[in-house]
Amino acid sequence: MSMSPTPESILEIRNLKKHFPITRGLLRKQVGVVKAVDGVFLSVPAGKTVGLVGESGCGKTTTGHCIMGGTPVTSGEIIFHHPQLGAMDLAKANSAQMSKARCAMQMVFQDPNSSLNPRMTIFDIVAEPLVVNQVARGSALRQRVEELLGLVGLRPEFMQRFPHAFSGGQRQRIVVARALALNPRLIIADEPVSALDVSVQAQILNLLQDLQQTLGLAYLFISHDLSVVEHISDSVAVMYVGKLVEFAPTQTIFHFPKHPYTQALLMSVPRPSPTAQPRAVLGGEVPSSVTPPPGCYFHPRCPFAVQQCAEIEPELIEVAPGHFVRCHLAHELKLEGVGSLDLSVSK
Amino acid sequence: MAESELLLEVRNLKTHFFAEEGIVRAVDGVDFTVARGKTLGVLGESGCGKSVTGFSILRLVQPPGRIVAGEILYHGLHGADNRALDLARCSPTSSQMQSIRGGEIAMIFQEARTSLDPVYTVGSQLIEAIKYHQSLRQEQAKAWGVEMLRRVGLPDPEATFNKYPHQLSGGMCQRVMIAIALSCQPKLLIADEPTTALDVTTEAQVLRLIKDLQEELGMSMIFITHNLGVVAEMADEIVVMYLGKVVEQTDVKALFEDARHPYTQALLRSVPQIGKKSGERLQTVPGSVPHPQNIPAGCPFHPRCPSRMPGLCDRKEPALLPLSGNRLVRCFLYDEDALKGANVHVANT
Amino acid sequence: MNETLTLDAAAPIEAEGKITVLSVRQLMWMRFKRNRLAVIGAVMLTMFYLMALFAGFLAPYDPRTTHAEHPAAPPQLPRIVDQEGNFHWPPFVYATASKVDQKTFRRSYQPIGDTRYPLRFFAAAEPYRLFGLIPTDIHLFHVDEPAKVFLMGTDRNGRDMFSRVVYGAQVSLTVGLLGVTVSLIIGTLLGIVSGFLGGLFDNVTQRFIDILIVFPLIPLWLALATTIPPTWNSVQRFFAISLVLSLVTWGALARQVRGSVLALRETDYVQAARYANAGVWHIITRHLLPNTMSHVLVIATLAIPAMILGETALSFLGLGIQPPMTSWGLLLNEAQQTRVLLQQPWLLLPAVFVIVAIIAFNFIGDGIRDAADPFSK
Amino acid sequence: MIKYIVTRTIAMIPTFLLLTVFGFLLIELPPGDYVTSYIRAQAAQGNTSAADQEASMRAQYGLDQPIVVRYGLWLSRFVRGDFGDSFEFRRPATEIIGSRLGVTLTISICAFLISWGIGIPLGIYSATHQYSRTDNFLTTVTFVGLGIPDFLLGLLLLVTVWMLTGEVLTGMNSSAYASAPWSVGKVLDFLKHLWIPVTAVVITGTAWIMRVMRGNLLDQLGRPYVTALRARGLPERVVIYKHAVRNALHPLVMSLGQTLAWLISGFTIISLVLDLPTVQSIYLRAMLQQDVYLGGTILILIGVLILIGTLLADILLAWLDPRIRLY
Repeated sequence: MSMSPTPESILEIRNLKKHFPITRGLLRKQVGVVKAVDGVFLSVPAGKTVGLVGESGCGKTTTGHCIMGGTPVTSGEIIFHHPQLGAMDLAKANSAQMSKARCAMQMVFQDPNSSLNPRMTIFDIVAEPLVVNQVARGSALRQRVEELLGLVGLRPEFMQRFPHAFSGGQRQRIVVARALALNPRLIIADEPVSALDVSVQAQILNLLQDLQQTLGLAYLFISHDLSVVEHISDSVAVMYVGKLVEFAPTQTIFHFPKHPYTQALLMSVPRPSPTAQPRAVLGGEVPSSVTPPPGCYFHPRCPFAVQQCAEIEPELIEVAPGHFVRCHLAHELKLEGVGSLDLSVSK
Repeated sequence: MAESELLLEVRNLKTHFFAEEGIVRAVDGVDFTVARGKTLGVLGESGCGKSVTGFSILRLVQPPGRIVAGEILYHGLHGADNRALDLARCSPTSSQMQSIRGGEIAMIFQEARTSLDPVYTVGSQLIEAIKYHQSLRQEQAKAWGVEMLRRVGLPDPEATFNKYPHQLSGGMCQRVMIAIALSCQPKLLIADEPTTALDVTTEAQVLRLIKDLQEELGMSMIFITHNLGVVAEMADEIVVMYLGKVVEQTDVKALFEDARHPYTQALLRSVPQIGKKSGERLQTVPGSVPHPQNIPAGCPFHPRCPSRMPGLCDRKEPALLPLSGNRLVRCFLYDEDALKGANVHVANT
Repeated sequence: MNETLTLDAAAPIEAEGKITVLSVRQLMWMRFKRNRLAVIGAVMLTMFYLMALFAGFLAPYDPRTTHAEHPAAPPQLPRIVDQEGNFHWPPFVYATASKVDQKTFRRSYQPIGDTRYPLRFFAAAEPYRLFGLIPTDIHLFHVDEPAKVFLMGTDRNGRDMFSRVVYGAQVSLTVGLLGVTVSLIIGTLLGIVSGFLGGLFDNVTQRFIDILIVFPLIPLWLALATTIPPTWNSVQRFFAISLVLSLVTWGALARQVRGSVLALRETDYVQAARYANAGVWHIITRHLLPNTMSHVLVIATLAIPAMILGETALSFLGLGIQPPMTSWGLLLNEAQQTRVLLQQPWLLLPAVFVIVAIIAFNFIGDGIRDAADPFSK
Repeated sequence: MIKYIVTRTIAMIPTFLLLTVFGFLLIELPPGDYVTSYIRAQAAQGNTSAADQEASMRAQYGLDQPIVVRYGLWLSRFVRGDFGDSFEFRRPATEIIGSRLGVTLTISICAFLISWGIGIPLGIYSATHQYSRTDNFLTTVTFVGLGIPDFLLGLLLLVTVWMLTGEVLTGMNSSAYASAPWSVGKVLDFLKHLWIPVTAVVITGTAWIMRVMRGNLLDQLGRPYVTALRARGLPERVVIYKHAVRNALHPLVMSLGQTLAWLISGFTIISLVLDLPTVQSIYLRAMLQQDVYLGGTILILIGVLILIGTLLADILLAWLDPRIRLY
């Protein structure tokens, strides 16, 4: 398959694979391989948000780390359109190129408690990217940090305090401020609101949206929470056991899904409405990425599976412009989206 | 609600932790009732005391924490005089309390795998619980155990019986926990965020299972969660907790359609709903949940409250007021006496 | 940004607590102070180290001076009440002389005359160098000849045990510190390198540490101590012994450091620093070292008593510190022969100092361990 | 399980070789060798003619070969079970060690059993009654117990007994029984001597085990599964003894590996102080005299016991803890 390269896309991932060997014993004999990421295709347009969803262990976080160069890629392409340097393939980039790429893209982590060094002040934390990349020093550095803290809605007086003095939501703001320090064009946000209280979650989501508008940021928004992803994303990618199974604009994927797994995910989401239909239950367990089933990885749990599904692995096909599905029956199946559900919640 | 319909009544429960740094009022005046065969949802954010409430009912709170006031009246025992038993006055180590735990009231936890002893098979842990509450012989207990594993939908129950917790997935561990909890057919199940650590598809499986078993066994349930979607699915009646206090109690439909407490209203508005993409900004609750040692004076929610009334909310603490339709709200907005007495103008309702 | 403004309005409510503005170190100190045993340990140790520092001032005699007339004299505490029951200040001693029982050959000491010899405080006596630098002859207390003040008795050569214990503290209390410092350097270096590099280097280092950790300390110390050339002088020997002590104990430290480096390497903040293009040096000095230091401190504090014990044991066997230097272990060496000990049990008094020092270090180590992780509770 | 044991055993071989190199180096590292110290000793006695034998003695003991050759020779004999003769006693090292093993093991096994027998129950009590008066008392006692070196304790006991009874209980037998055949009287006399080293070792050992057990159990009691067990209505004694204590014992099982070696290497200095006929005191002497084969054999014996001990502990742990069995 080919994903039409859109000129304005800032990140394109083609058939990304990341396999971890499993070794045993003293001689480090390889006894197996974890296919953490095994065929991911993505395209993140500049200034837009792409949601990446899937259940735990499906490889969505590993995909994020592959993009940031945190772990060497097994195969595939990660094309990053650097604002100054043009297109570069991060899967093959050397460390110098990677350093340059990292100035234009940053990552926000899930747990704001563990992503801030408890022994550094807020100033040191936010200033760190500026210092190591020798962007600013002295009063310019101070000014920039104050500016960044203001951008995320924190008072500069807190600069000399330590992370433990802040609440979860405030810490996540600090994390965002650090990520913005080098003026990136792309932010990889790995479950940025999952560890936060419900009442604080909305603050951070709004902050991210405001920053996108004022700074023109693009987000790869990794999450397991479909409601949040629907709210914030322009398009959504769904992963299952290391593979991308569906990729489409948000409205399309939520209302007209083409992959049975996507449908099952949508139906599983709990709805804050006592009158909503009981949710559909998908049977079975997620297979291990060491010993996935043959054929389509989803076929043992799929209510529509046919003989072919157990034997041949489906390819990613484009069923409509910008709508990619990895399913043999993508053209035949009539699946239901979230619109079909009774959602009589009075606002 | 008729007296005979009641299974559990909690009145003015206070559980405090006497830490070196000071007293943490984790639960500070909680009232609710659980009806037979019904589910009470306890909704709240981290640090609101919802889990401690669950632990208090089973008298599992460990020092430096202890119950300092209140009653936990259990109506499930068929005593001669048909009187309720006040669990708050039982000794946590008494044999009476031990027979209540597991036998009358069971509990399941958030982290299913760490809630199982890693060095015994799930089967032996299952049998152990059965044998302590029912006088069954080893083979009978084992047969019953395998039957329970089958009922919670575990594939190949005989094989699972001899497995260790680390050999099972998180979802399967939670099923085992449910099997253990329900093996002695308790009248009340306390579920403390049982699906928070699970993926959505597994969560849906487990919630469905709990609901089916509840119907089958006719038991009551206290379902503790922070997830609005889950509580909407599971609960009949809901109490909303904020900083150790119940701020609102009502039936589930009324809560989602017409929440009264400003905190509940804000909470409902702040979560995005699936299938409702609007492109608009979310409404937020300003600030964050204060540390339990720094609880603000007056109404604990007033610093974050959009309808706060200076001079009233930051001075006095509102009481839990009964409103029409069996609902209770802890807010001055509905307390006409207080409004009159303080002579403040309500601008923001 | 509407809600950020309201957030700021609400923020001070939670930011007012005292705890919120303190650094990790201050939080640790707060928790440490609450542990009564740890504070007692710290006070005792401070006193011990002050004693070592001001040894010359505290000791009434030079530790090498032999009082030929007073061999194997029992401890003699200054008195404030004389034989007639009268109270006197300052405290005084009587001059004593020894008598040997012709049948048992036991030596006993009796006062000669009833002349009182008062303690003279801040008195000039034998010259010494304070801190090894400043020549002076002022001692905390002294008595005029022919009286002697032997707080802890004398050894069979008539040397004042108290003075020897005070001087011995200099060696016994520093040998552990020196050993731990060397251990720390080896352990931290190897721990960080092997935790950071991983691979074959890590594998081999870990196997080696495996053996080192489980190998019993005393036989290994003995084996290593015998490798010190007998021709070395006492100062060289002092450093050699410290090295021997540290060579056996660096393994546990390296293991600990490696463990925390491995854990920290995976933390989000180290990952974030790496994604901000931070180099290895920056990550080690800003992230890994500061966050491992409290654990290292605990291990180090708990390793010192083992080293003091090691020095005591080696010197006790004659394999450690050599005269003219003196240490608590070496002092105990004289108590080794049971027959001698049975007649001069006060030769065991240095053991009290060893034990108190070890317990004090253990108290402190325990206190630091409890305080090391201020966010654990 | 068998596969696990076999692979673990094979994995021990390189460690064993490393150990022999280590042991050999330790023996070889001291300046001079046995001949040097022999000649020095002879010269001290006024016998100067020994110096003439220097070269021939070196040849006799193979000390004139290069170090690698000596290591090779030594190792090849070693694996065949020939551990060499003691220079000093002119008898096989194994024989000397063997003759002292009985007393050594009697003391160490007694001490081991008593300290574990007391330490574990006290540790459990301390943990289940955290911050009670007894716990605080026991904790303080533990600190003191850990602070007192066992050889000083032995000395103290010796002096105390002497002051009270006038008896000097050094060695393992009074002189009257020293060379007498075994009889009831001799056994009683042996027991009278035995308790001093055993008590001295037990106090430190008990303190250590109590401390570890208390810490482990407290850690386990805070785990969620303990709460879950209590929530099931199990009696507190089942929760503690059947579940928490069993989990808490695991780290102690690991330390059993060291215990095996400790049986012949612990209380080295106490052996010397109390003049006990143990392996430890002969080891000490061999190290001082540079009696290479004797000292080296004991050192490597300790190492081998450590390896076997760790292996046994691992197997025991795998048997106790199902999570380890997988590998």
